[in-house]
Amino acid sequence: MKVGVVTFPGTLDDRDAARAVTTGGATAISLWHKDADLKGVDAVILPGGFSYGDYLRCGAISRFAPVMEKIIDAAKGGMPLLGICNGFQVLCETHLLPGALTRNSELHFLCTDQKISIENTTTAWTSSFTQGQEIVIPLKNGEGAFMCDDETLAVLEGEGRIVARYVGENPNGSRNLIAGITNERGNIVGLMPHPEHAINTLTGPTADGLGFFTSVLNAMVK
Amino acid sequence: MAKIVVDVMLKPEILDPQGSAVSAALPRLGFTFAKSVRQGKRFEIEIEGEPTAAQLAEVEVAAEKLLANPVIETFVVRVEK
Amino acid sequence: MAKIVVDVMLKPEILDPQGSAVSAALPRLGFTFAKSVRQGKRFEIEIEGEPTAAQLAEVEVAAEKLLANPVIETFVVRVEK
Amino acid sequence: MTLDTVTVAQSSPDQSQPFAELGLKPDEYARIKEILGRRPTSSELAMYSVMWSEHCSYKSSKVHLKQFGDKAVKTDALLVGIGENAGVVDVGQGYAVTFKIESHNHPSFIEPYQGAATGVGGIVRDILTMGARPIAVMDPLRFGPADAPDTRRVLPGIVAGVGGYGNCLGLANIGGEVVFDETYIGNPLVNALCVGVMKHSDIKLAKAAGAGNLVVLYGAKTGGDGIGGVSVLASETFDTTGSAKRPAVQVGDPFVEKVLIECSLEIFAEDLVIGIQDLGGAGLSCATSELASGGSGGMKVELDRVPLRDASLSPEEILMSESQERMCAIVEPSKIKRFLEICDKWDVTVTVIGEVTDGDRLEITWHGDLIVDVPPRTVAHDGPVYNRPLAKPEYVDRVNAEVINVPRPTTSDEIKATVLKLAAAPNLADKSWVTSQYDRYVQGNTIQSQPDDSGMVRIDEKTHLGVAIATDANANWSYLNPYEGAKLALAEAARNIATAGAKPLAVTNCLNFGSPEDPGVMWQFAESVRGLADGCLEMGLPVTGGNVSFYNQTGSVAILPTPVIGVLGVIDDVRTRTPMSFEEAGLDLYLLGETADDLAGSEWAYLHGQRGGQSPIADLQREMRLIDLLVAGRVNKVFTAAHDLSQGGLSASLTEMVLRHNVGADVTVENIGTALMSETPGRVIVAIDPSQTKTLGDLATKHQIVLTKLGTTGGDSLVINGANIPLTELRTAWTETFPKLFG
Ligand SMILES: Nc1ncnc2c1ncn2[C@@H]1O[C@H](COP(=O)(O)OP(=O)(O)O)[C@@H](O)[C@H]1O
Ligand SMILES: [Mg+2]
Repeated sequence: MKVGVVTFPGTLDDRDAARAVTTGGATAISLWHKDADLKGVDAVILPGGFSYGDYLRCGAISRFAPVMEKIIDAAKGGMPLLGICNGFQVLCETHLLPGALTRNSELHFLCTDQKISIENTTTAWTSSFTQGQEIVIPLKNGEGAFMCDDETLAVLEGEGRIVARYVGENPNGSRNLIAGITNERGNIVGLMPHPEHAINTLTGPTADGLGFFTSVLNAMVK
Repeated sequence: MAKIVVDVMLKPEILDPQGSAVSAALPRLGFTFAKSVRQGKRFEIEIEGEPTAAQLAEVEVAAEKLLANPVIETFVVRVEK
Repeated sequence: MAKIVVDVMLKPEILDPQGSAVSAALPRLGFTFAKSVRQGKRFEIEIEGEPTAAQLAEVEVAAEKLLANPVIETFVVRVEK
Repeated sequence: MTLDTVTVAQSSPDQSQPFAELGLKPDEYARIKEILGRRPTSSELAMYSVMWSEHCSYKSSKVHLKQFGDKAVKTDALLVGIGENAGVVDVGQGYAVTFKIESHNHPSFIEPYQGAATGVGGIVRDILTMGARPIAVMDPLRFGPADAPDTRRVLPGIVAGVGGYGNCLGLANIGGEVVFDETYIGNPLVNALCVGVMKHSDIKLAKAAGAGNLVVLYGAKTGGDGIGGVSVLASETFDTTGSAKRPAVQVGDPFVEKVLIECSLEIFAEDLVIGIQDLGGAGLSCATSELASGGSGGMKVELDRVPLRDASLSPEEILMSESQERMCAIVEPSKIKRFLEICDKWDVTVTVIGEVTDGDRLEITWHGDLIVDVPPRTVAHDGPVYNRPLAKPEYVDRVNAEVINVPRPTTSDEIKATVLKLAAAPNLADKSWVTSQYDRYVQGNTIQSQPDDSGMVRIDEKTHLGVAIATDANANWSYLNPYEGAKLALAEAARNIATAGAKPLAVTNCLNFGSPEDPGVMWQFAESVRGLADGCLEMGLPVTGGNVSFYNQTGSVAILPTPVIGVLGVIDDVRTRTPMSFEEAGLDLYLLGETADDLAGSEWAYLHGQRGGQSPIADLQREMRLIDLLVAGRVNKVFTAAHDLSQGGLSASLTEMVLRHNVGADVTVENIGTALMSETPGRVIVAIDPSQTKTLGDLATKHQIVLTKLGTTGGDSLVINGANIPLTELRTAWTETFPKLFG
């Protein structure tokens, strides 16, 4: 299985995402933001970082990259798509996922080992977990507070589209402790914390993040 | 040469931690005038010559598409002397 | 209830990375109206009743002290209807 | 205003020039005239003034820094030594590592966020310039008292700036320091370290060779940033009420720098440059004159080709501008096409501004008129050298004679109160309010970061080769005895590497001092350099580079002498490192090294307003035996954990160890009134499985290090001589200090 990892100018965690893909058992294919095709990949990851410096709004400029057009089409067709951190922000800017990510309530960048619970194990990226499983992976961002209107929140909650929630104190002011959400079909997931930085205990706090990258092996394009 | 200004503010129902931080800091510094503070963005766009109606319409489109995120923000376009 | 607005912009000689990024992005999206873009902050301050001259003077002081960084920024205080 | 060309200068020899305002002394100005055989043009004057400033020419420090060369140890590990943008060290397996510290103190006081941010940006470009991929940063910081109002302005801004820039570049922050002292109140210290890695064959140097090769400027456009900043800020006593000079605030654009890094690495990978130089202090003046003097010939530059952000800039200002995120490369004509393509791929602005000539002059034109015609070496390397007067300050003997008089705990209650007071002291308290604003995970190779003794990064994912770095300074000891203080800082940094089991390999430094025109400060400086050079010679560690920052004072009060020493070590397999703490109960705790009554300059004395007494004398032979022991113990898997003792002594180190994984300890020590807070150097706490007892004893005997059993691990308290300190209480004391101070 081939998983594309997109690099925008200013992307930082692309190598890490590729390493996690490989560790998970798939082949990582690097995609450049100006690419006009997806090189035959079966799934795509939009990794973390500061694409375009996070200027204007995080993800606001990257969403218009040429490669995004193809990704949006493929994802609408069911291709598994994971946005991590800055990638999640891009997904919200493209409106593939509802809501937006705004400034952390404490107003500074926060890097911490964060406990989250997996609340939906039916998505393309979370099938390796058990319902309610608590894991610890790094959270590191300045704008990670998930915001949306009450109606959208009710829909997300009602349809079980909250993929992961922060456990314990709210680290950034996210509504309903939301750490990650999915679309109706479950192929697109946006996640604020970084599973790719938790694939072994040598370089990460745990190996808990690996589940996201093994899950996608089971998800076929429908 | 003229200046078009786009003001972008968070929608009233969206939490504004930056505005709240300013609100909280003002009285600590002895300033008591503010009932509430919201913080937004201001874009100053310099254009060649006087702005036409068509141009202003284009700025509206650009604001909707790029400068503001309609999910959480509202914006106003105006010409400034 | 009235609204006092404080517009804060980087001084013209100071580099504005955000404005430059927006400037560069606009033509990529087909918008060609902008000669240059600068990005600043806008504070909307709600006060009780109509603003007095004394209040506006106080806002000036607060802007100088807290809302703007006079080393690199300038600001304008005005009342908005 | 008419352009001051070389022709104009020749025909108006007596025109008065503002050399003094630019920071040049009358004899320096006379020397420039002598070199040129005429008065300089205003552009030449601009170049000489910035390049001959203290910051760029090291005119006050050069005579002392020579010792790093004279006393240097012979080592094959040093691939590039002092003089280039950064030193390069062989770490094995074909890898080379480059690392360096630089200061950005004065700009960070004026504008904390941007000052700190551009400090990080500058050191990262130095590392990139050597041909290396920057992989991690560290930030040794010093502030005024933690509760001073100005510290509340300066510290959050500086921390946000370090994080804002470093995080956006994708560089893991793997350590630093946060230290508070009154003397830094009007003059915080922002030192930034960057480390980069490359293959031996990738090393790049700053030289412009080969007539006809092109001079290429790429990166950000040039603006009015920090014009005059170098000469004004670094040459004259820092004075906020001074004349209305150009604003010296440079604003960084980390996104542009990130793109510049990736673009440059791609250019290096295709071997497209002959020489390269980043634009830092003194901007184009520095880059062109250094590149030209590094090569064999001369250089011609058409200054009007430089892309400008502000079209009103004069040629003098363009030459002096310190706009960030710019690089200057020397490229063969046959390779320029590919060079431009790569810049285009990354949307990086690039311009050919000149070419290398076979002459021996640096010639710069402005729309065809010659405005600079100088021998490049005279600008870059032949600046003035001062042997400034130095004199041991009056205070030294006086404070050395003082007797420390501090409370000495004996009862359980006193022991507990002492431990809690030290844990909560701003200099020793939990720094995660700071470090949680830094990305420590990016690039996926961070093995150790805060709160470990050293930062450690893996540089090869297959072989697990890694490097460790620690920075240390003990300004209190340097104040009492700058010679020993520098040696002790070196020893501490080396020990902080060795506790993890890495072997110290090379040294960098950032020497932060007051005004060199004060003979007492100059003496502190000279003694510190002598101490560091002697120490490095004795320990067999080469100094690969560093930075000097003078004029760190508020009015007439100089900062404490603050030589920040960085030591780099290598570890062949990061998986085998010794962690700083234990996760299980039932381990035995031992102290390696002896404890004396060393309270002079200690945190405990500082907390009681005492700054007198004699600093310890460094015993580097013993430090080296201890390091060998720690490395051997790591290789033979003797230790479960090892943690160094420094500020706050045994009390602080035990606090850090038990809180790391929330596993307590029960220890008993003799002479508690000294042992708890003494800061005798050369000590480490180790945790071992009881089965390792004999091996540890044999190691200690072999390396002649005194070994004392302290106790055992376990429980949910730290128990010292029967005084029970619940971990919850200890953690509260340790963690609440920063949030309380800074929100
Ligand atoms: N400014 C900083 N940036 C990053 N890490 C820091 C900073 N200040 C302190 N640290 C980290 O916090 C830990 C404790 O600091 P410190 O007590 O100064 O260490 P040590 O006593 O070993 O020199 C170390 O890991 C250090 O690297
Ligand atoms: Mg230490």
